[in-house]
Amino acid sequence: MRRFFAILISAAFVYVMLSFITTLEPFGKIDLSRRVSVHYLAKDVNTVDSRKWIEGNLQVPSERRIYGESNLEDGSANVVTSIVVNYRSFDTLGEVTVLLAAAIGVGTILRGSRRMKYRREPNFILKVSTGILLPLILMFGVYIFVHGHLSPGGGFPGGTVIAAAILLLYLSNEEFTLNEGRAKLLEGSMGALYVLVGLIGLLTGGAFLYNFLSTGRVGDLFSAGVVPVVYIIIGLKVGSELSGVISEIHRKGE
Amino acid sequence: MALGLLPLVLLTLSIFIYLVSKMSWKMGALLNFLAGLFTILYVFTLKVGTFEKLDLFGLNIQFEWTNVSFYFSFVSLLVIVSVMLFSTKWLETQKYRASYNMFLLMVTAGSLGVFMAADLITLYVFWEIAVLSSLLIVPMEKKEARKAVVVYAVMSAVGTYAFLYGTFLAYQRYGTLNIHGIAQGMLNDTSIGFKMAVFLLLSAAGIAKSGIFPLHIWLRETHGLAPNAFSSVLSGQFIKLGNYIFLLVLSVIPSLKVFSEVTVYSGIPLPNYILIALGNVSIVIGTLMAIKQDDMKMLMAYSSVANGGYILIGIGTMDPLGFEGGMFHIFNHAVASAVIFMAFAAVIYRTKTQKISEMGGLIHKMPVTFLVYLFSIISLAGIPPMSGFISKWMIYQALVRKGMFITAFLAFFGSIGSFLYVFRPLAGVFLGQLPRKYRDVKEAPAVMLTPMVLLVLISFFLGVWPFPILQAIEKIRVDLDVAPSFKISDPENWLVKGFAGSWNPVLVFGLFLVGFIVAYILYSLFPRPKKVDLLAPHREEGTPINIYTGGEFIYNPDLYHYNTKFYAGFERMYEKHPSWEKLLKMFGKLFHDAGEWIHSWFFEPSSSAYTFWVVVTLLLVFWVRW
Amino acid sequence: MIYVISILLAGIGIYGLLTQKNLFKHLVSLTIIDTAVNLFIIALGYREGDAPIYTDRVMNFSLNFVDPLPQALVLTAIVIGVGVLALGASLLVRIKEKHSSLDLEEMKGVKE
Amino acid sequence: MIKALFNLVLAFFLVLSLEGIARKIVARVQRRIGPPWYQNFIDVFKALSKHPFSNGWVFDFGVLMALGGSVATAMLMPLGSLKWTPFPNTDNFFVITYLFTVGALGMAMGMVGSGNPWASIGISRALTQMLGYELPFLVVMASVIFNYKTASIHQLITFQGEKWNLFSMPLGAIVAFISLIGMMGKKPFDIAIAPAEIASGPMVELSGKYLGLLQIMHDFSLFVEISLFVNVFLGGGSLGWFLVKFVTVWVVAVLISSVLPRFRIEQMLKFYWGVPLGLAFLNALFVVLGLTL
Amino acid sequence: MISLLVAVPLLAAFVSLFWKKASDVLFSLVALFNVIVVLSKWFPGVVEIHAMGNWKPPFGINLVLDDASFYAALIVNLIFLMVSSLPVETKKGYETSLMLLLGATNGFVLTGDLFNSFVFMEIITITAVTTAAKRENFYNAYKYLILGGIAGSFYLLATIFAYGATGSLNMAHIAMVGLSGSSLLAVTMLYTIGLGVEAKLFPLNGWVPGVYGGNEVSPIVLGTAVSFAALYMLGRLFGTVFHGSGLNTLYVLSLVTILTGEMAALRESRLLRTFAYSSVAQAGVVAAMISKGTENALNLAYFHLTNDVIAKFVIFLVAGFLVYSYRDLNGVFRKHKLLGISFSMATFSLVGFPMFAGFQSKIRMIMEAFSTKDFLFPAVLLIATAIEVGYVIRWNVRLWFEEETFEERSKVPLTIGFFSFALAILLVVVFLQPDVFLEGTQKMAKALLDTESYVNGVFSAVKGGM
Repeated sequence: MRRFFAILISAAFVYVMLSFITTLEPFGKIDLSRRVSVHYLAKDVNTVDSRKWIEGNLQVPSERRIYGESNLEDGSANVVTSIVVNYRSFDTLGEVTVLLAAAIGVGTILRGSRRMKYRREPNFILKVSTGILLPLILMFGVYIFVHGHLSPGGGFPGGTVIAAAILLLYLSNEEFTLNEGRAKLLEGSMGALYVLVGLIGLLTGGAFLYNFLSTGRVGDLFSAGVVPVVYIIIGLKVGSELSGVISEIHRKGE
Repeated sequence: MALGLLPLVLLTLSIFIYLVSKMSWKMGALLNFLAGLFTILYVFTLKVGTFEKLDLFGLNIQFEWTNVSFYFSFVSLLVIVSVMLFSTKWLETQKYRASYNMFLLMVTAGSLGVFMAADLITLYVFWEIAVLSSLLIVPMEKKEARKAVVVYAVMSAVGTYAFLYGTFLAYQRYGTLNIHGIAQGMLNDTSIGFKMAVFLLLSAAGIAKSGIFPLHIWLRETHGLAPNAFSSVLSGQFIKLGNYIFLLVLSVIPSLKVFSEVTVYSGIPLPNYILIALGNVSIVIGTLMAIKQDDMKMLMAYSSVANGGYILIGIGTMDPLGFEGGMFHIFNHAVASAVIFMAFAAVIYRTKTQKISEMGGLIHKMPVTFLVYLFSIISLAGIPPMSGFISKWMIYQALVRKGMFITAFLAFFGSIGSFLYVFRPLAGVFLGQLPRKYRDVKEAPAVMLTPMVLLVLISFFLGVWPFPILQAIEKIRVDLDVAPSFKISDPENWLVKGFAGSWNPVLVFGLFLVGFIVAYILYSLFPRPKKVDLLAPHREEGTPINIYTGGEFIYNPDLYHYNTKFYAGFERMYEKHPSWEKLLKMFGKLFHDAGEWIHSWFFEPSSSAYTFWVVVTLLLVFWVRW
Repeated sequence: MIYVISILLAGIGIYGLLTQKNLFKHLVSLTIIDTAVNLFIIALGYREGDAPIYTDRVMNFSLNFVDPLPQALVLTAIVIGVGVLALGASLLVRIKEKHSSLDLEEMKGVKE
Repeated sequence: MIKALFNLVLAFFLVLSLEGIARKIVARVQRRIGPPWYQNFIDVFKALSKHPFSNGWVFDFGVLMALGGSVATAMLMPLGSLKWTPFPNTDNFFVITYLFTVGALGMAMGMVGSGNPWASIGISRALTQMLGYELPFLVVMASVIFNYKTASIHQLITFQGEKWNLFSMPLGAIVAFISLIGMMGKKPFDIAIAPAEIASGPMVELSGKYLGLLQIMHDFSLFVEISLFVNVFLGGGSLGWFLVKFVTVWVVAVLISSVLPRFRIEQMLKFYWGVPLGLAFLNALFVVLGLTL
Repeated sequence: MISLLVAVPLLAAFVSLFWKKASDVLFSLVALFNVIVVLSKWFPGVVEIHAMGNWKPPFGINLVLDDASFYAALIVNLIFLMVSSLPVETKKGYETSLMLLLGATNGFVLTGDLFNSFVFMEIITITAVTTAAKRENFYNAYKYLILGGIAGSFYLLATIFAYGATGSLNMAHIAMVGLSGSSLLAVTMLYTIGLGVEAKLFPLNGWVPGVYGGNEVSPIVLGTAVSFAALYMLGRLFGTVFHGSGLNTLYVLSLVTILTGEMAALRESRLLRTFAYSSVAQAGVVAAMISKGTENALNLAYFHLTNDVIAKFVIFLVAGFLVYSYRDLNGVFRKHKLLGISFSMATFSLVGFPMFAGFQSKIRMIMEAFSTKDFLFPAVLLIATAIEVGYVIRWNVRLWFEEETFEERSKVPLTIGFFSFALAILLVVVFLQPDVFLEGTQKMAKALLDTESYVNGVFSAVKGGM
């Protein structure tokens, strides 16, 4: 009976939502020119007159070359990254904060609970292969967040990969424990650094999270101003944070 | 400014009183008394017709001092001041003396504010102040009162907020809060339904406060369980707030003119009739319930219900006699019930119980208390020569004149019934055999006796020479033009005139004297009696009282005092009466269960249920689209 | 099309939340809903065209890119989802300790 | 004032002798000889002269109050015409009725004050009975007063003129008479002083002059009640004519009561609140509709 | 400058991670700093924005400071200042979360971007859950988490629908373009659900009693600051962005909220939970007033909200202290006169007895409702008040007059006593001089309803705002 009603209700829910999606443009036929993203892509946010554009009496920016051009307003080849870390960097700060909040939550909630036990001894292969894989994984993670502004990827995936490495350590070695003090230190300092970068922007450019470095040539490793820096910070932070969470979940009881 | 200042000053003073009482409660009580005394004198100096607009608290507060305000303030203060004097001694039995003093003064201030308010918001403000302070006094002494006060709070809240709703309803339509303005608006208004709604909503406050039928149930417990001295304020003064509201809606808003289209019978419009009907029901319920109470304070509480009914009927007829009778009855009931409750307080002060069935024969120990009680019940039951008779006489005249026989019948029923219930404490508490456990009870202290005696004397005087107060009321009648030409008091010929025949209170009193003299002469002509010593068994064990009780001699007086189920024969006839109180209690329970249900359906359960509600809300919003 | 699928997914999540007695499954259902929403967002940004990355193959700005903004949003949304997940998991650990079960019927000391 | 005192004297002698006559009548009805008609005078004086017991001051006070109240009431009562009305300004019906209750209250207080449980029981019954008979009576009176727009007795008398209320509103008269019997405390409404059952209730403690005084009080009240009935329902006339009516009412009442058993208290209430009350309201209705014969 | 309101708490939070000892001090300092910053902007009157990274709206994220958001931020930060100066043991180990909460609430109040507000709402939820889990109140916290998660999804969906319809996430942009037809319906409905959870609308408020009743911190913070923020956002979205459409739903829901809340409070036998329910009811009152959508109504709504927040702060402060320091509450106020007096005053203000602030707002609300020919809301409000009288009196009587079982008196921390009493006095002051708040709320309401100047302000405001 309960299930029947559940199905009924979920079905009704689905129905309602379906009736809503008719209000959207059909799938895959979206018109970029009416969305803000078009200017992220065209990298002419500063030049366009937003009011005119909203009122719709403004031409769609003309086709022009971006790749390899230098000192555009945002130099990262990966537009998503440029949005995440530059145009909407504030969201990302919030996002980082969410992670922090969650980590702290996990910490405070799990304070004084028992250690989690594994059933069996980790076997030989796992131990050895960990030794081999660990550096590679770490390097891969670093690569991901260093090249975040050029290719898919970025701080969050990178950090996660690093955390995965830590998890691997935990799995392979019963005795291993992360030095939480250090982890916290790294985490905290990185977060603080992010905010500081923002504040420097505030001081130099008069706006919080202002991109105060030169943007360079699109497609180079050293380009896009603070974007890679921020991504590195985020990478480290996320890495340490998630490792912290992992170790929290494994924590010994005080 | 002097006018509006009075209640505010009293309010601020009350805090000061609190601090003083913290140091010495006697001091505080005395200051309270002095403040009250000062106020009652000050009230006389105020000039009728002074009107004030204060712009306090972001609302414009209007005060107006009319004859009505004077009359009501005077009555209230009379009661309150005597209670204050009473308290200076009685308070020693209390636990929260300082706050008692403070709140008592706040009650005074609030009531004064109510009586001198010219617009309904001001009235509401002070009303709430008075009610709130009373709410905080009631639970001070007895344990059971702590449940009772919640009922009281809710009941009066229902009334008050209905009143507020009516106020704003009127405001929205007539654009004014001033009572006269609203009266004007209602005169010009044509939609009868709207006017009725406003009328009934406004009178709801009065119904709740003066314990008229649908909202009367709080009186029993609240008056019965409140701190003993404060009960006399509650019944003697607080109910008058409700009567004041009735006065406003019935006569300040000229109900006869406003509702002239819906006149029902002998010139009385429908809304008045509704109120009168409620008054009737209250009389019946009050009387019947009072007769069967064993707790003397609760008994008097029900008698307040009945008397509230009288007042409502009297004013409701809007007949000159009825109106004046009702107004006068306000005074009489105030004084009488105040004295009675104070007498009870004195008795409880000595015996520590308020169950009639646990007492008896106290007349041998507290004769003065007995006498004041006796005279005030004579006044309450409406027997000459006390003032209570006059007001009842007027009300009967009015009813008979209007030919409202059912109402008249119920009024008669109430008045005869009042003989029954006022006699029950008299017999059970004061007369009869004195139980052994009270053999060393003493008379109440003089400080307590003084106010009672004074009030009784006033009532007695006004029973013999009612003209001063009658003229005061006549002024009010002229102001509110309720048949202003009609003359009732005729001091020149010492006559009180009804529409049908008149009578001469002085003469009646004279006849009394003659009767007593004749009786006394006869009495003293014949041989002196031998005293039967009713207290003999209290002195040494085993000595009987040599009175004839079906051949028995009394060794143990406790067994020979008839005070439980005094009217058993009559009570048996309505044992299984339907109880409105139970009904309302059931209603409260219903609310509680609804809360329970809401709790267990929406707040208690697991996250699944939450999800369920979220989705259901979405669907509702989607399909209903209010 | 993807819209419909994502919404169906959300419906499944709702269904799970409604029917399951196990708190952990509630958490899972919640993540399903999150995923559905993310999918929906992505779908909202999709169009035939290139990924919004300028490489040596795609050098010029034009209108036939996939809308990058939803992707950025999704990135954030995912991380938030992770946070909620972690917190929920840790809460569950403690609930299991305190009420000795995660099953609504077997939990002790919950009813007030 | 003189008239008032005359009232008292008349009441005293008239009613005492009438009571003696009543005893005679009852005896005859019950096939007995019965005492001489002046027996009651002897009783009263004997009682007064005896050596009494007093149960405390409230006992005395109660007796005084009772006697005083009834005396005061008796002095107010008109005797069938304005000529014989002591206080034309103050013969208001309500005044008289309520004044009348002072006596009752005083008696009740004194008797309960005696501390004897029988007395208390008797009083509680007496008060309940009052609740019974007063209501129909008051309703009838209300309708009468409403009809003549006056509550003063002598005006009522004059308004009746030749057409007595007995004929113009017979229902009312009947009801009032039934109530009158109750007022007089005669059978079947003598539950309050049921001699065999509660040792004649209120009277139980009375001895010597107290008994005497209360008998006198009883006489005065009888006088008031009957003459009230006569005045209101049997029109006016000269003093003699009034006395004739008085005696007839009395005799009829005695005759009726002498053949009836005693009601229990709730039977009594049920009775009064049944037919008489209904009739009283019917009467009131007729009056309102102007259907007086 | 305004960005600091968000940035500094976050910075402090990060720092406190590795500098545990200082965290308490940091919290107090941050709160103080924020209050100073806010005060330095006293009622700007104009719309002042801070474009993040100098990306002008609608492309970048921008914080908006107009009268409305200023007032909200003021209240929020003041509350947090008080919270921060509560005794250490009440918030031991939760300073970081509270700092994050402070930052997030500020961001939520100030932001001019829908998705950004979603992010901050999520932060609020997570930190709130963290605090709610204090004193092993895990199960209720968990339920709150799930419900918050669902609400978050709805909020996000609504945001996305708005994006799909207008191609932007910026409030000003959406307000300017204006949604229409079914898309408007969809967006408003989803937002009603999404915000309804934080704004405690029936029946989305199931979490409230469990969370507020669980420990002493969460009611103080969530019941006052966060609910203020949520209700502010309600006004902002429905007033400014959607031009007051989709309000009927809100009206109906809030009326139901009022009644259900009061009824549930009447049957409740635990102190904290009782007033949790009553805060539900009050939120309903405010929402109902908001849903009228006139300037006057909004003004009164936020006036009432302010009074309620103050009263609730006192109540939860005192109640939290008592509940966790005594086993049996009967007659406990005889031990704590001052606390008792302030508690009673706060509760009376809640009911709206004269001499206290609540009276002013309630009277005015009823008047306003009548003047707009709405006879239903006053009736509901008055009925609710009658019920309220019942339990308020019951609790006061119990806490003052019942026989106390002997427990030795536990010491009252200075700050608790001080704040409770000072705020109680403030309530009286507001009764005597309602303009204290009314002026502010007046400006706030005006700003909330004046879409035109909001849009203009956002699009032509001086960049930065340093």
